[in-house]
Amino acid sequence: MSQSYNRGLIEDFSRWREFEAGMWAWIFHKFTGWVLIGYLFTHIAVLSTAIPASGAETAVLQAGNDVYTQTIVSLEGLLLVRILEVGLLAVAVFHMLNGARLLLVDLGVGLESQDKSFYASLILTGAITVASVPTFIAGAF
Amino acid sequence: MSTQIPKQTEKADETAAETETDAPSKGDERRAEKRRRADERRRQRETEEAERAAADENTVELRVFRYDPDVEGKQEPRFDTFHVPFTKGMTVLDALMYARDSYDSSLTFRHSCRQAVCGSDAMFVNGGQKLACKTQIDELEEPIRVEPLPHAEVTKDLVVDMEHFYDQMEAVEPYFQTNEYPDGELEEQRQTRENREKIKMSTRCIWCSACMSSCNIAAGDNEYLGPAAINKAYRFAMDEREGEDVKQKRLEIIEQEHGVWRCQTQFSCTEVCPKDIPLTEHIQELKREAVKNNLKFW
Amino acid sequence: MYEHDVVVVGAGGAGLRAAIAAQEEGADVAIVSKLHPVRSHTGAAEGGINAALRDADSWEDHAYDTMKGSDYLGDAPAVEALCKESPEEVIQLEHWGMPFSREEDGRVSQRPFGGLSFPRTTYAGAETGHQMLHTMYEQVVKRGITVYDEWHVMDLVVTDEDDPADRTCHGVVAYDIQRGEVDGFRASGGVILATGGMGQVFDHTTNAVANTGDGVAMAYRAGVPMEDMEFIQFHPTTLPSTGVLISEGVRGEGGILYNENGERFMFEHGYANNDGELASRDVVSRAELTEVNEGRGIEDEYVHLDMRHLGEERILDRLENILHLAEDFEGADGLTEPMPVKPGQHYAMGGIETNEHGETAIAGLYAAGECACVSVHGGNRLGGNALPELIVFGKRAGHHAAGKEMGEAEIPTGKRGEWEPAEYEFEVDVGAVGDRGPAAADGGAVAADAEGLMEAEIERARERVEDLLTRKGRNHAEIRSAVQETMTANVNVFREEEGLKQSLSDLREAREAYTEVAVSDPSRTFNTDLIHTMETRNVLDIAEALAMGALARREFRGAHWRKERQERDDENWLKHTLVSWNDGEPELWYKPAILEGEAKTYEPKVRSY
Amino acid sequence: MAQRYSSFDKGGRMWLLQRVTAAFLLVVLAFHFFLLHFVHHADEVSFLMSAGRMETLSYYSLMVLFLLTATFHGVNGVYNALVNQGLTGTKRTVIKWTLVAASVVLVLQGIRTANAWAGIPLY
Ligand SMILES: Cc1cc2nc3c(=O)[nH]c(=O)nc-3n(C[C@H](O)[C@H](O)[C@H](O)COP(=O)(O)OP(=O)(O)OC[C@H]3O[C@@H](n4cnc5c(N)ncnc54)[C@H](O)[C@@H]3O)c2cc1C
Ligand code: HEM
Ligand code: SF4
Ligand code: F3S
Ligand code: FES
Repeated sequence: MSQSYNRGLIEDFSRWREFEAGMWAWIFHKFTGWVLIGYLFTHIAVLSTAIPASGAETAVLQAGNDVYTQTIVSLEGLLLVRILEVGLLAVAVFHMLNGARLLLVDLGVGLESQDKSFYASLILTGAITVASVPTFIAGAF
Repeated sequence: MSTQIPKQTEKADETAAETETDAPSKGDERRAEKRRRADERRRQRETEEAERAAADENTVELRVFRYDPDVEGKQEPRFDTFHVPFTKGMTVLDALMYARDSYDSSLTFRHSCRQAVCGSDAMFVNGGQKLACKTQIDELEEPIRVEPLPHAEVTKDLVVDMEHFYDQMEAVEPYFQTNEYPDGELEEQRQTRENREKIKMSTRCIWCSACMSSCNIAAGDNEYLGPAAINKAYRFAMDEREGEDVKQKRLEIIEQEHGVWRCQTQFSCTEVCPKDIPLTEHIQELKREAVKNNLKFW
Repeated sequence: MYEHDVVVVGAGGAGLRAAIAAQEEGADVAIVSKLHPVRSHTGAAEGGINAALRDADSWEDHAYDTMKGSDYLGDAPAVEALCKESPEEVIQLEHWGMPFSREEDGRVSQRPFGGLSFPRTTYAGAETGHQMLHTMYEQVVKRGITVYDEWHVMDLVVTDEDDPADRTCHGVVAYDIQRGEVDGFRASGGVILATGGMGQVFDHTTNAVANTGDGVAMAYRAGVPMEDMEFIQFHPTTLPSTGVLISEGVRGEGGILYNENGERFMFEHGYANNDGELASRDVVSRAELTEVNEGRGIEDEYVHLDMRHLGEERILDRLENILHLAEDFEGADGLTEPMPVKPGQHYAMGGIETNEHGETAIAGLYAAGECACVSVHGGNRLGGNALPELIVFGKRAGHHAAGKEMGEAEIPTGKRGEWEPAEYEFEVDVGAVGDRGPAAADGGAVAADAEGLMEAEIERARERVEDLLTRKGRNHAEIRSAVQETMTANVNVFREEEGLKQSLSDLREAREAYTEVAVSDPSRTFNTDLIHTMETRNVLDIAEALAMGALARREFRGAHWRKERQERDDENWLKHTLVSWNDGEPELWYKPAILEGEAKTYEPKVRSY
Repeated sequence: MAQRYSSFDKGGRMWLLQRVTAAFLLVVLAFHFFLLHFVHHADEVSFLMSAGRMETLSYYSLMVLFLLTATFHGVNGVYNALVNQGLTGTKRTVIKWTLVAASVVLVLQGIRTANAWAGIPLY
């Protein structure tokens, strides 16, 4: 493995000062990707409650008293879950936008403005997240 | 003033104290004494420098990484402070040379051409990979911190071991290969202006290793060819004088396990390259070239 | 100890070409270099490589231009070899993939250069040297030639017969910079010196910090004469703080030189009423220095080169790289302010005396490239003639050392041909200080065979390193700057009797100081303090020979200008200066320039363009 | 040429697949979010609504494909990230197969869930 001498905490930390756009983008993309795959597993786990639910009576289903609907409703009733969902949206939106940026980079499009497109992804992510807060929080109180 | 000094002295005292408790050998004592004196000298020098600095407004403060596996008192990495009189047009390399020639002749760094063609003096200046000779002092924030290239083994002070970088550069068969030469005795191979233009930037690499040092992937995977070597491969793969079969071979080289696919388009290589080589662009073009080439046979 | 057939010292253009050539001849070659090959200063060359490639051109024309440019101090057999072989060598480079600039039809481009009667300077953008160096290193990698990089060669291993002509070179001793060990490289076929320029003799130079003329000094101490050392080319427009070259192109496009009072001195002070800024390099350099010396320099150091009036568009179009150079290395913006410039040492025409096969006076010792003096440049080098010299004579030396049959050389080396002693009496002592100590080419006395000689020399080198590391004394840096200062003040573009004498006595002082030199860094790892200290000794030896030659030559020829006699004196001075070390007692002597070539005899003519 | 076929480096194929799935996911994930958070609100979700959608074949197949691509893309992404950090040897083989196993479980479970909604008795 690569070697480097310990240059003390402050010195190490200062390396981050000159992290360029591309590197931040890489780190964020990594982070968001991991969150997304992690979520995919939980998501499917939660959704699988639909399997026992499908055995329920039609009336129960209609009343929304089945396991699946109950689970979802109780989860969605928690403010924390709602907030996490906003977070998830932010993560997903960033990963999508930056992913689109990376696809363009792979096609050799806009390499000179790679830093600008990264900043644009960040700003757009922020805007979309903020704009969707009302929809996401609706009904939580 | 330098923050390391008190710490260093403490250290020396500590060792001295230690040796006292467990029956000091004469050698230990002598060494401790020597170290103490060396510290003393350095402190004195730094005070003098600081005074000079105070007297003359126009100095720059340099904090330089020091390490030497062979010299007692330098085995533990530390930073030394130098105050160098500023002159217009001064580069980081000029400042280092001044510090070496006037204050401490053991200050070690590679340098030769002083004009950004030999690639000896890539270092980590204020948190970025820079060629010291091509970096103007007045564009930097003070104090200027100078460290050896990250992600490489430090040999001494600002000198890092370049062997690994050279190995990677040489791993891509970095030499021209072709099967056909023109017939006439004094006949050159023809090359279009467009083609020469296409490879022009890639031929400017001076092997400084700044890109390699800045790439996180290269830091994590020692076998990754790295941006400079891939760029070298690009220089040949895109040279139309080499012919199709050789190009196939070139693509196989760059497609290997630790080749182009490792690149995560971090762009930091492109950002730091002192020769402005569009490294990421070249790497990406090779990836596409490889995919295209393989799709043909699908 | 390492053993090879051929050991090449230096990995610039000349060294790499020599190694490839020797390998082509089947020899086991090793390159020993204090820098990694791609760090060599050949990489700094911008302009191009002269070669008569086109039908309308001929090697004879190239030879004629070169002879004229040399102010008739070139040796015709060498000049003709250069011009005849450079076309095939350039094509060879092209076949090795060197990315030359191209014409519309796909052939390599050539451009006009000063002093050439045909546009025959083949180039690769403004980075010809870089491309050439890298292309050749690629070939070295391809061939798997062994490279010992970051090994500083300290001295040659040479037997110690009284007459240098009887001596033999068996190898070199070198210091491994990384590991701090001394070891030997034995060469059964030959040692080829290709250590490049000696710009560090002056304090302001376009040369690299590593260009300390080591090879020249080593050969000199071993008994090989140094030839034409006084001929140093100065470039008029280099950046003051770094010595980075600002190409002649700026003046070519219409750039103007101003002094502190804003006067266009080339005209206003009558240095060159016709050509102004475009007068030849030496004229402009002298004009600039006169301005500074008479108090009209800026900060008493430099003058201004102004190109702002050319307009941003034209500057960006034709001189863009100049903008970058001024910005990166001087912090000056050429678009909004004038650029500071001053003359700087650029090239050494002289060096180790060799014949056209690269052989020196000592058997088994060769030299090629800027450290050698074949001589093709004579009193003045034409732009674009150094790079072909590297490949042509690098190749020749490599072939010869590897045993290729090349016939009798026409240029005699050492005192084998016609020669005459100098009549000049030096007032100051020159040469080794105090008791002469063991001769440089000692060791022969203690060992009968090459093996034993190598061992003895390695041991001596170890002791020397040990001594430098452990003793107490002065730092070499002061001594080196003392040398550089006096050389720049007195042996610069202006050379007057008094100044030259002054330089010799200053050098004497520096030599004496050097006897007390010590290295303060005790480290065994990458001890650059030690390397620089050893280099400073070489700088001293060279500076002295240079000043001696300059003092004795009372005429104005090529780059050598003397106040006492400001014209060429063919009657008395159509001859090469040689300085022999003689185990510590330098001797100055002369040998005639060879003007009879194969094509014709080059009759000295007035050098005017 | 058969040789060339087999020498199509795995790295290259995976790299390409990662991009292709990304392009696909870009569209489908946007659609997914839009449908389930903006058209229908999260707190209104119920089994029957989901079932209603799943019963259409095109929606069902889109979702299964979504699951497959997302799993591949995500797991391959994680694997790449680890490999880039210098994962080698046995460790690498172990992790690789663990990831493959996890993906299989994830995909099976997902399909079972989808089937539950779609009323396909295969769960
Ligand atoms: C700025 C500039 C521009 C130029 N432009 C042109 C041009 O356009 N056209 C042209 O024809 N010429 C040009 N020249 C001149 C030409 O570039 C040089 O003369 C030539 O490159 C010298 O090559 P070399 O191989 O002799 O030495 P270098 O390339 O200097 O190589 C010397 C080698 O010797 C090694 N070495 C030195 N000392 C030791 C030691 N003690 N032990 C071990 N190794 C040692 C070094 O490591 C190095 O590898 C230019 C020169 C300069 C400075
Ligand atoms: C919505 C559209 C998406 C796009 C455009 C997209 C794009 C990309 C791209 C291009 C990469 C490769 C980065 C590289 O190798 O340099 C990547 C990596 C990754 N993606 Fe996605 N992605 C998307 C959705 C998803 C989803 C839904 C998941 C989760 C299941 C996910 C998980 C990951 C992971 C884990 C990585 C690896 C990150 C790393 O390098 O550590 N992505 N994505
Ligand atoms: S590509 Fe650029 S940064 Fe990398 S080694 Fe070459 S010159 Fe240096
Ligand atoms: S920094 Fe590294 S990841 Fe790729 S774009 Fe450059 S090689
Ligand atoms: S000293 Fe040569 S690149 Fe900086």
